[in-house]
Amino acid sequence: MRNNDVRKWLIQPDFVVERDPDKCIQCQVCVRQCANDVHVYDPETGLVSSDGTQCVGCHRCATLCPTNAISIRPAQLEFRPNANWTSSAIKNLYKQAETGGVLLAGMGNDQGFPVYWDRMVLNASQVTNPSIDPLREPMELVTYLGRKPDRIEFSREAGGLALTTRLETQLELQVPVMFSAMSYGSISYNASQALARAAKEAGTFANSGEGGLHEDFRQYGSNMIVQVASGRFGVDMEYLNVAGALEIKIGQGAKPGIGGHLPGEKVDAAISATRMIPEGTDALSPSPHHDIYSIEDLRQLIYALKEATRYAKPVSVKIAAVHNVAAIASGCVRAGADIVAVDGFRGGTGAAPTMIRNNVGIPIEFALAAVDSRLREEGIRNQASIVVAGGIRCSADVVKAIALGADAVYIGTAALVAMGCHLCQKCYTGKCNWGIATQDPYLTKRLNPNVARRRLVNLLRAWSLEIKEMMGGMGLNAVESLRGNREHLRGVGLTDRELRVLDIKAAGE
Amino acid sequence: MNRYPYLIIGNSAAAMGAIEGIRERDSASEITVVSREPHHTYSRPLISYLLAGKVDEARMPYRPAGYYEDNRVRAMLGVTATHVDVRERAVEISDGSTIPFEKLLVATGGNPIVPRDVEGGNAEGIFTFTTWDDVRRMQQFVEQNDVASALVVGGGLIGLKSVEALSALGIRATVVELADRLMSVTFDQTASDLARRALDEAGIAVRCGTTVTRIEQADGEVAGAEIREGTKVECQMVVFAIGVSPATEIVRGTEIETERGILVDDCMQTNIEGIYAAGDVAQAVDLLTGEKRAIAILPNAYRQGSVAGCNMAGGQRSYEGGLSMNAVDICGLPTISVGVTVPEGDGYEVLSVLDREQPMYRKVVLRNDRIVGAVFVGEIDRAGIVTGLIRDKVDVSSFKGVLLSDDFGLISLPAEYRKHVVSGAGIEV
Amino acid sequence: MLAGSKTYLAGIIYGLSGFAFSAPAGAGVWQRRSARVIGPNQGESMSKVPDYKDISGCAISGVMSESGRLFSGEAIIRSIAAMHERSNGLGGGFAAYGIYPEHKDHYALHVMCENEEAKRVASGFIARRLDVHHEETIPTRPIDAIRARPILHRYFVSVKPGELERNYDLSEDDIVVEVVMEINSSIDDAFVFSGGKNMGVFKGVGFPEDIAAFFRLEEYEGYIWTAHGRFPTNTTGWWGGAHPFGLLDWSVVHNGEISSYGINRRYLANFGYHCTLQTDTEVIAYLFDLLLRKHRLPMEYACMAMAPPFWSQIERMPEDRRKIAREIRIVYGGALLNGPFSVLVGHSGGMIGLNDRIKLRPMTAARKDDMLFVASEEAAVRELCPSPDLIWHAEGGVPIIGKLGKEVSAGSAVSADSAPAGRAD
Amino acid sequence: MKRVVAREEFCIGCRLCEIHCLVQHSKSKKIIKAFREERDSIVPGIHVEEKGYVSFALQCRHCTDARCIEACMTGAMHRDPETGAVLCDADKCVGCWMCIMVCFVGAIQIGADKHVASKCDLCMGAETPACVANCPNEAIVYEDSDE
Repeated sequence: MRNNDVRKWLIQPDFVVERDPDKCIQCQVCVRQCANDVHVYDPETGLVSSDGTQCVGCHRCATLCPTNAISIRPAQLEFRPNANWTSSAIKNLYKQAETGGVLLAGMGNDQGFPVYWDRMVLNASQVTNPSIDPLREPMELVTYLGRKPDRIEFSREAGGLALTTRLETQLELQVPVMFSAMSYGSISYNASQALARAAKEAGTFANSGEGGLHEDFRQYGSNMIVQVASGRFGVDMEYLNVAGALEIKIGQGAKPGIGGHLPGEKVDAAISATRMIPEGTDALSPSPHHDIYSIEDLRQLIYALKEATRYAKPVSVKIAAVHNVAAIASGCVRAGADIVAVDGFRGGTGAAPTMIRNNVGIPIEFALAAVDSRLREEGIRNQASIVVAGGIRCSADVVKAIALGADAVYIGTAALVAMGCHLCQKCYTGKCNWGIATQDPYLTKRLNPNVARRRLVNLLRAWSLEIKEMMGGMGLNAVESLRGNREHLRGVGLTDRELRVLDIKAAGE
Repeated sequence: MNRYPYLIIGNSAAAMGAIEGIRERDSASEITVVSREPHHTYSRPLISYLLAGKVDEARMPYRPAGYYEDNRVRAMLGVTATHVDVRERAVEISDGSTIPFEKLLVATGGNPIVPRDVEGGNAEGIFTFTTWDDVRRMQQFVEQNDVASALVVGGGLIGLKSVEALSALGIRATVVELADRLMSVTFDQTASDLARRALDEAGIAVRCGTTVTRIEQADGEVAGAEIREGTKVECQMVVFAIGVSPATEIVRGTEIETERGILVDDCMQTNIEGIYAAGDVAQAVDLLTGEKRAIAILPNAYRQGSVAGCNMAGGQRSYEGGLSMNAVDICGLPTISVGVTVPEGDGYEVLSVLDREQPMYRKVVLRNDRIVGAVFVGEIDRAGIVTGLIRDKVDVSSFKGVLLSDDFGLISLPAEYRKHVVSGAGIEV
Repeated sequence: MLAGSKTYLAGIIYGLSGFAFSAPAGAGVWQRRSARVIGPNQGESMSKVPDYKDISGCAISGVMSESGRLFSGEAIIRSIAAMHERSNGLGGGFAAYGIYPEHKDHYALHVMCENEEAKRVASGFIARRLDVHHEETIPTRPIDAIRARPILHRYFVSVKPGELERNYDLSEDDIVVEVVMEINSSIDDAFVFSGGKNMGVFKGVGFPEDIAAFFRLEEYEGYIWTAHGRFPTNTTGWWGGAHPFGLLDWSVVHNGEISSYGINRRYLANFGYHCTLQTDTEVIAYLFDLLLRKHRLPMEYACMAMAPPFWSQIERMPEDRRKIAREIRIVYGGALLNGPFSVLVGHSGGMIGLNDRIKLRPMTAARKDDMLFVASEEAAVRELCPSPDLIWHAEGGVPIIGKLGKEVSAGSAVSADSAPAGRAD
Repeated sequence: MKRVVAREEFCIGCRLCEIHCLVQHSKSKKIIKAFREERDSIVPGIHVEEKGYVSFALQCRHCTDARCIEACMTGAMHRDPETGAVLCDADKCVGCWMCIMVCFVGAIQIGADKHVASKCDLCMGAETPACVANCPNEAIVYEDSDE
């Protein structure tokens, strides 16, 4: 038997790989591209054949096939229809009976929960209020993240008025979209580099994740947010001071309450040096920070980090969207967080226990509405910026998030998809055929960071243009006028209760 | 006196190299070419293909028609330069006039060697094989005479190509070689055996370790030949292809230093300022030994001419040294041999692989972990990489083991050298 | 800490949604009501998310003597009447400063009541909470065009000395606002629509010139007059909903639509302001109050917060100014008024005209001698001043500031320079 | 001049360059037809070398100082005066293999017919050579590299 995900007794393959013999030219591109050995060339017959047993549906072969000879379909073998015992439920049972282990999954929650972004619609101007054409008029997306005072004060001096308010360091974003925390280790060197370079080029921020910051990426530090997580990987004074901002990772939307685990086989020399752990050892992040068992402990860590960076770096606290997220966020702000990052239950991950990924946490839309409203009720909304993550798929989602009250969003999965990810959800196997979530040198070089960087920058550019168009339609020419402006949102198909939590009107109201 | 700024004696690869070398720096001054052959510059190695009928005369030119005009070259064709007057800085030509020059290049090439002591060597039907006119003479002879078989004396490059050409004309050919193997300068015994088999399959008889001792005549024409051990070979024509010697007669008796050929420095200049030599006539430095040696092969000729031309036009370019090498397709069997292939003396290491069936033969000769020679027979596609390693004197100790493997390629080389070759040396960044 | 202070809770302006919704449907036309078309579904649940948009085209005009010279209301009436076509008869109003010199130290509460009972209750309440130095019916004259009308009464009041002692954390202004809020929120059918010192708001349903005639404004003399003619597109209009809106001595007349209303309202909530009227004009008044009175920003910077320069313009500013502008944008992003508007804000110290930053609504200004004129249309200025010293179109985001006893601000001087030469006759 | 530059750190060894080179130099220029009918009669001018996880696509460097041109006895190997590309004129080439002998990159092959040398022709002046246009990872780029 081969290692990993091998075909087990009782388990049927997920996909059928079909090869159109009229189109296949036996060029073997598919053979060379599949890390799962689905395609095989037989030198005796001179023919390529496929066996879908190992196929993960990543589409690498089909995408590169020069004649489009390959199609990949869900396996036709169906269980007797059963609304309760779905095929995935049954297959999971087979797997667990076989292995006795925890089910693992990559990427975010893929279950059929409602997507609330899709139940909110945006406004546009008609007649009484001119829409603004972003191609002809300025349209401002510049966003500043960080703690802001309630007011600005002046003192009268001989020469006139002098500013006495000293603004704390703010992160300047040319577009209110940042790249989520994805550690070097969970993703490849090339992917990390592409994210960092794209952030710099687009005038936004990438997040190191909890795996430290590779020496080569320190040059992008001014466009990096570096994480301090429960494992404290790669944290030292240089790491903290090279970054634009720091982020204490309390939780992650894909697996609230769970730590991380980078298997030792991925900890090569470079990752070992970056994470500051011995080569080949598992990198284990504990579930909680063992020095944070309560809010006052968080305050201590926040101020320890501020002290370490001479109060020159904003400190973000990233939390997973859980039931009482508003109160937690409020606590974080009062503990000194300059940015609160909230990660919804659709947030991605390299690996999470399937049960947790699919069942823990709440939708980011509700979490955001609750947090923004709560901070305003408490009169502390100015004191911290809100960044949301977890399932932002398009520019309209960004606009809706900002209208609900976010200062900016993090995109993780969307960024990976821009780089080529096909959401096969097998990140945890280390055999990412797209060269993203892998450390295998044969696979990592498939991601040319120059290409990936350009694609990420393009994505942000495209989204910026779309955001500007949508804002212009609403008659707004500065993103701060969209932020928290829920009057521009209407709900469709939402219950009164949901409308109330989101604090938006129903369409037609 | 009106001196010719550039005077070139010769009209082949070295001369073309010189013209092109001069023209890179000086597009104005006239260049004068003097050639004893009446032809537009033509490809000398093509004569065997011409004889074999594989190419027609239209394909003979080495450079296109109009080349002289385009490059402002005054071509004096069919004119023999007889002597270089070093003191007057002028060249005497066959009609008695002289051409004064500012810069002179002697690129007179080589003269075919004909043994003087062969009995019957004055018969009709004995040829050498180095010029277009040789082909015409042979064609004429073959047309006018009933030539059923021929003897080629010399199993080197010219010998093999001529025997192949004769064979292609339907003439049963025999080749005799004094040495114990074909291509004795660059082939080892194994390569020779493989070549011999290819010739055999083409119906060409090969006798090594012997040479012609007597040519029989009938009515003044060749009627057969006797080789050393007394064996008689039936033939109606004989081709002497036992090598060329540098055509140095033009400088004989002058202050210009010669050994076998005209001695030149690494600028291709003779001991006389402003007088250069290049090509088969020149004796330039050997890349591997550092000694001066005449290596009569076309790639060296062109490069030497090009270096000379550059320097004649006031440039600064030096010749890195010649490398003895040959590529020859022997009756469909491609072969490449470079440098020292049959080492003599200590300190050499020889690696080889052989598959007689294919046939495929690869061999490299190393000295001090540097490749100094190589032979490729059958599969030659990656031979140039080895030539490069020889030329660049690369330490191959780290990849010696894969030099002869089937998938040997640039990928087998150390990354640094590989990148230098792929993105550096090739495009001279 | 402003948050949580009891002062600026609901109903700081003279109107309260809770009160409005408790009024019976079909009440008198002057009554407070939702700005949306009243229908059978006007129930509890819908009241929670009131429409804010006062979708309307409008005319505004203002005249000021910077030297404080008093002049009759006749001028502003002519000016606003010149823009008759910009109104549709569903609302008109005026604010006048300097009109009560004999009561200048007392707050002048203008109260509208639907019936005598309401007036009796309101009068009693005022008398209990405040010292009433004088009260009278607001003089009016019958006008054909004005059919339904409330009882209109005014009180000249001051805070009882004991009140200040009992509420040590409140100013006199705060207490007056609190009293007004209580009347508006808890006394049925009574509504205080003006409450500053030595100034008054006069407004109602009708064309502005009819409202002026009704209130006999030509008989008053003031040093600042602002006027508003309303063109609502989706409401029957009500007396209290007409412009100007007043808060203490702030008055706001506004033409436009604030697309950023949703965030401006929530931003103000952060500071304890709870917008309850169904109009975006309300946020403008609150923002002026917040930025000028509470945050003590200089007028120029308060205006910059509301209509800030673009980042690209900030980049080009001299360093000192760039730093200030940058901080203002970062800190006061929620105060940015986005969308088309022209607004005239009056206060006892002067008058401010402000356009949105890309000037999507018209506003023309002119100066002659000590007079400052600002109006939606040049015609309305020329009506009063055929040959101004300077006349110019206000630039987006550049405030026109009239200060009592001062020169016209630097901001408008810049604009004057850029005015076409032919206009400066 | 513009040259094709290989970036081995991004070569994924898919050999799409070879495939598209073959198609480009086929008569039909249609991939399936080219592979069905001409696969054995075309030697791609680009060749992927692979060893372990390292691979790169190799083709003629179109050297400024081209030894193959010097070594060519027939003048078949020449430089295109317009594009600067080193081209082999199949009508002139007689298959002596001198060019192969001197090409230290190993970028010239014996053609499929065994009689003439075969090499990259930069798609005869195309704006982007087929190999570059079809490389999925930009591991070969066509860029100005004048020294």
